[in-house]
Amino acid sequence: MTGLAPGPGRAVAAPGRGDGPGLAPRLLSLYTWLLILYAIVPIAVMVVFSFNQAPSGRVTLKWLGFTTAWYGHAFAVADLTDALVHSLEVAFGSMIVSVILGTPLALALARYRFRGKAVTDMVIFADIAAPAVVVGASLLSFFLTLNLPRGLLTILMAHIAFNVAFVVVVVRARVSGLDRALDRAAADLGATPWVAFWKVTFPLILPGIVAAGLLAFALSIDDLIITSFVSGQTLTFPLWIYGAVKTGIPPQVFVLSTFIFLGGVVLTLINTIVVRRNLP
Amino acid sequence: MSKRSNSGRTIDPALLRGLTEARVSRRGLLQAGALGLGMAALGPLAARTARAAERDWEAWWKQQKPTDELVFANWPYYIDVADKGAKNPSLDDFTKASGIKVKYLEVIQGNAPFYAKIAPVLKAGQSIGYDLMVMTNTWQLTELVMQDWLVPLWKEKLPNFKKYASPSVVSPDYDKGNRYTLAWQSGFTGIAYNPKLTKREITSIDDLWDPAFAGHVGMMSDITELGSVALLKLGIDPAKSTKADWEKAAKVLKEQKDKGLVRQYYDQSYITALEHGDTWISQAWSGDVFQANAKGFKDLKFVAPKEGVMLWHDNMMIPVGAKNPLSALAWMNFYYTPKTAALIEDYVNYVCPVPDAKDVILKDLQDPDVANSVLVFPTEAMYAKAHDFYTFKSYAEYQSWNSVFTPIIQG
Amino acid sequence: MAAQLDMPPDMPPAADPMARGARPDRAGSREHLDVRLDGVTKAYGHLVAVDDISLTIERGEFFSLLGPSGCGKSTTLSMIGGFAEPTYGAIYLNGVDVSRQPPYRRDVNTVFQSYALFPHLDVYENVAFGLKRKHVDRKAIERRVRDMLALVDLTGFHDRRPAQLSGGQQQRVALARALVNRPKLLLLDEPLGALDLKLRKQMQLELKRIQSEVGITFLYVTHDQEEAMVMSDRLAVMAGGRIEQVGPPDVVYDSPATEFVAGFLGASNLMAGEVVERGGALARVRLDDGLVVQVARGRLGDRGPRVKVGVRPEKIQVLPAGQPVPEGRNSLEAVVAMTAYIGVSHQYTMEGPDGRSFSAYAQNLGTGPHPARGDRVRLCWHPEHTFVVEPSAPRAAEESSA
Amino acid sequence: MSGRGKARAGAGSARAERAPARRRDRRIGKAAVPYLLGLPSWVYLLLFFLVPLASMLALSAAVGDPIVGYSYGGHFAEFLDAIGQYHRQLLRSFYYGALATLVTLAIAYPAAYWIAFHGGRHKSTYLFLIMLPFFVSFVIRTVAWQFILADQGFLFGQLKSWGLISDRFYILSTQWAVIGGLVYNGLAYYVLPLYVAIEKIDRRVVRAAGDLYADPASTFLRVILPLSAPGVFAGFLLVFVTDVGDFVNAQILGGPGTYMVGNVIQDSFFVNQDYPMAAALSSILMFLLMVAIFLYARAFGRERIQEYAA
Repeated sequence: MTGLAPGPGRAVAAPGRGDGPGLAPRLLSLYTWLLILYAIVPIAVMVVFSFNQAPSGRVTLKWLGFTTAWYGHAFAVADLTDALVHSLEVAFGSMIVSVILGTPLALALARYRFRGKAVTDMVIFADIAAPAVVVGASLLSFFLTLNLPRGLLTILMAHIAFNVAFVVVVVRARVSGLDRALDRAAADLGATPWVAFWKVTFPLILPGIVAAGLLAFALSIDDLIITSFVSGQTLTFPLWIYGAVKTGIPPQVFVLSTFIFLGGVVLTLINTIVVRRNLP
Repeated sequence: MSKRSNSGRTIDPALLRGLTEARVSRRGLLQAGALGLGMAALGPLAARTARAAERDWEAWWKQQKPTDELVFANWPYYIDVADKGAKNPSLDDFTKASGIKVKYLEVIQGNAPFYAKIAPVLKAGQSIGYDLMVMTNTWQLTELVMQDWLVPLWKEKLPNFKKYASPSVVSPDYDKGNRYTLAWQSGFTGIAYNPKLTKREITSIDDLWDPAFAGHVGMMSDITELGSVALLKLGIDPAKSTKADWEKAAKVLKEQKDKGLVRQYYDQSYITALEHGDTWISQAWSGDVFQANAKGFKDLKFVAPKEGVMLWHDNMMIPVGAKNPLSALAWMNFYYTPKTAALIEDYVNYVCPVPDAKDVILKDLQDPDVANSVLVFPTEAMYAKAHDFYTFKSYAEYQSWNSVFTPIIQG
Repeated sequence: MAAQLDMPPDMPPAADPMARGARPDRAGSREHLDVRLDGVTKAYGHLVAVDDISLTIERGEFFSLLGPSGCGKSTTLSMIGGFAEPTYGAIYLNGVDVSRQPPYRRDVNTVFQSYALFPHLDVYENVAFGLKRKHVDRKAIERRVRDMLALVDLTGFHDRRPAQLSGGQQQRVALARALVNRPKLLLLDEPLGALDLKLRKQMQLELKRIQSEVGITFLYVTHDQEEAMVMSDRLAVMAGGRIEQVGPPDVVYDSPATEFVAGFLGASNLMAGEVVERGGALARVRLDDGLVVQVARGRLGDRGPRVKVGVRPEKIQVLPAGQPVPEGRNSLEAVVAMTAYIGVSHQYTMEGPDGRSFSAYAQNLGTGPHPARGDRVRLCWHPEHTFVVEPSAPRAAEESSA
Repeated sequence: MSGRGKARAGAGSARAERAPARRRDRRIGKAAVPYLLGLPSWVYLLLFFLVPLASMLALSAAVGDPIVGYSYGGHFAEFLDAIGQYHRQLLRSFYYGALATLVTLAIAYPAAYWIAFHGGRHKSTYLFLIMLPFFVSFVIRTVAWQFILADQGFLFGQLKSWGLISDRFYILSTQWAVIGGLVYNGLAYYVLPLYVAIEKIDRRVVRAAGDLYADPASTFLRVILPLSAPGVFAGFLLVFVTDVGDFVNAQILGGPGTYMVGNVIQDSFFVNQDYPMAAALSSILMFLLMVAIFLYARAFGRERIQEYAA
């Protein structure tokens, strides 16, 4: 535990500690880099093997030679592409619906005291804390008893059900961070509550809403466990892969995942740059 | 699907049971109060759909209009492919010949899981969206038949079957007279191994119990396969086994697991484990090993152990609610030609249901390895080694098998 | 004197017109009224934040609500602004009951303590916000915003976002944003609290200047007594949700009505005693340590017999121990316990005969020797400078010492 | 202060009769706002979260078989059967979950600490790098580990060819592979809340501890660790619950003895069609996890649950 000594920040040198960071922070720095390496290794495997030869159309463990052929045939496995399209549809749909449903509740929770608030908090908490298997099993029980055929629609319903809670939490944090006086100021300057919301509150919580939406999108597109219960015969991208693992996955899986990975990274970087620019 | 209750048949007892239980559920609803909405709909879950057997199927077939579509649900890697998975020559030939477009889906990963997915939909009287699907002669097929969820085939439209089918797939025990099914492929369950890792030849099922391979023995998670191999090891014919035999088999399987011999109980992924070298020796399906050889894992060997092999049949069938049943029939008939069967066989390497395909493979496709393999075109001697699965007569019997073998894989 | 104050029934009737304010003729002054609070009370559950306040503010007046934090002054302001509804009572603007009107319908604007500038809008848009809501013609908006920004000395800052402005600039934007709407009443909720001392002094004068230029009624809330005195035409001292005293700063300072006001507004030397003689022009009060102090009869009123007498430190004259005391002054002997030189004056803390401590300020006239620590001195002050307050419940004492 | 509040509360209620009646209707209009705002998501969560949970409970008490179908029968014995048959898998899930969560915490903490206190200008870059796995599907990451850990893969295969480890050595299909997979997949979920909590700690407090003669170890144990407890708890919630209910790691990386309760629930639904068993196991899992969270929250201050609900 001595290794975790709170050393000085780079800017502030601790008295009596000499120049630069001490031994402990240096070891910790090395450790952090090792952890980052650990985090990245599977990603590297994915990217590297997307360039591997695979004579039978299945990814192999052995390095058989470099090829970009799979990138040329990225969409050749039709039902994998379909599954990806399903995933995107569900992710977009659940993102939009859960933001529309969750934002007002977040406002209510952040700004009002009302009867049932504690219960609402508990439900939101439970929705987030409930294990995915339970959420999936309960939704399947429900759909089975209702005799509702499972498919894209039930996947969408399930994804909205878990995304709403995350949207509420993220947007609520943003709303809570907002100075209530801004609302008062708007009202004071003649804005009705409706106008005040759209002219003041909404633009200010918009980054929170966008963040919540992105989180919902990410959670949805990566969900396997809950989806596996309510998907019926419809396959999403993770489900397709999960099924294909049994017989060996085609290299296209790594190719498309590399696309998704790069897309996510690039979007995040752009978002960071835009946010930095907008801040003085 | 419309309900035809005026068929003059006496009411099915199961239906009666379902209905009375549904009524209980309504009383339970009042008692349980708060659980409300969830249970209110339990009625439909229990209700039976109209029994398909009541239909006059001949009349039904005659009402069907030809369509230009076919939705085909099959297992992965079970059809010929070209162009890095972009094309299926046999299906393309079919489209060229008939004008029917095929939507080919590799959605079946196992009999039980696939059945569990479609059963609730079929039970609800809804269409599962497939016109044709392929399932093995295990309990789930029996259940499909018992539930009347399969459309009896219209033989008039299947002249090629009569003409080309191997005797081994005509009127099998599990579907007398091929009322519901036509074989897609048959296959042997034997042992695959990597001699470089086992460092010796494998000849016997006992080798799966060899402590020298501890931690590197692959077994199947399909409990029908798992139980059967243990029965063979004990010298019992699975088809004629009894509950007492099953328990004996479970005992040796448990020993095998407890000694740390078993690496994993695999579904189709057993082949990947062999390819990766995680397992050195494994229960295996014949065709998979050939396919693995073909794609570069040349070390892997398939062996029919001296105790015998299991012979199974994967069958094409039409589920009720199919939208393009005539297209399905057309494909079945098209499949039972030496040329189509050869195209597919040369790729999947299981047991071909069309013996005449051998010549096509030898001459047109120039692939003597496949054409001369006893595992693709088995000899009498090979068939003599083969055993059938136990045929379950009731759900209770299946459950009993289940309860003996499931605890082993769920450890 | 237009201010009037409803007295709680359990208080003795006001006798001192200076301290309590005269009761004006209500009907006659109606058209001059700008803001009138009538028995306004705000309760949150069992907690009463504002307790039965009645108050009238005249048109064009710079009026301050002064009190320690938690005294209810901001709540009162909120109710006038329309951000909170009174639990009981009514608020009249120009004679119209607006108690239940939402803020966006009231002809009142507010400068918030945190300024509450819209962070996503630039200075121009912030100031134009209210005018746009009133659908003022675009050209007129442009002109009025420009003029207003000139008035607060922010020409050229149109495109800045609030985060790019200094505290003082933000404060002026907030002021401009409120004033540009030409409200009948401007509410200011401790608007200078976030500024440093120098800027604050500067802004005090600036605010005063702007108020006199635009001629709008200002209702100013602050806990800073000096600020309130510098700026206000009149002020009301609040404590515990009630108004303790209303009046012009000098009157309230020189004649505090309650022990709390005496303690809160400036420093006081307060001594408990008993009225022993009410006689002629001067009454006499015997302090608890036996010393007798003379008080102008008019300042005693009918208080007593237990009272507290007080004198402001700057009214006390510090004489060397032996020196004779001028005729008619109250005086006592003390020892210098601490001295502090703050440039404009010397401040002393003395210890009286019974250990009571006194403070006294002596203007720095640059003459004579100054008493040092340990010196014996004589303190004296004029009876006219002695004020008398009812000894209040312990709470007021607590607060004044806090 | 409190005494005064009470006194004046009396005065306030004495004037109660002065309250104008017309205020009431306006109040109701205003009071409806939060309910109207919350209504859509409430209805949704009721329908697709709470009612399903109830119907899961109902289903766990159903009787029947896959052929006849199931109907509600108050057959609560299913819970006993579930525990009787699958207590090993339940216990194993909690054991794996607890162990994986602890390991995740242990390896995430030093990095979160270093980034928060010494990350300097590049804090967000470090975090971003650790978060990179988020951009790759969970299944793919797990599959990649299957690749890495394969007996003859590029890691162990190489070691074996150099003779550094025995040919028999393997990690895949063992519980260590499963726990390792859980740890990897939970890592980013733990670093983030820990970082947020540690970042919030006032550096001056840390310096004050040093000033008051705390050596680095006790500064960490007595000041930093307690102050980062909210992050530890948030991460625990995210990671532990996810780990206990997981079946993917056990499926892809596990072996014959690593079946977790999630796998059993999956099998019961999708292989055996034993819906009541699946529902009963899910209900038991939910109950046990709620108890675990409650006990944790009890031990470390109850308000924290609300904090993270908020």
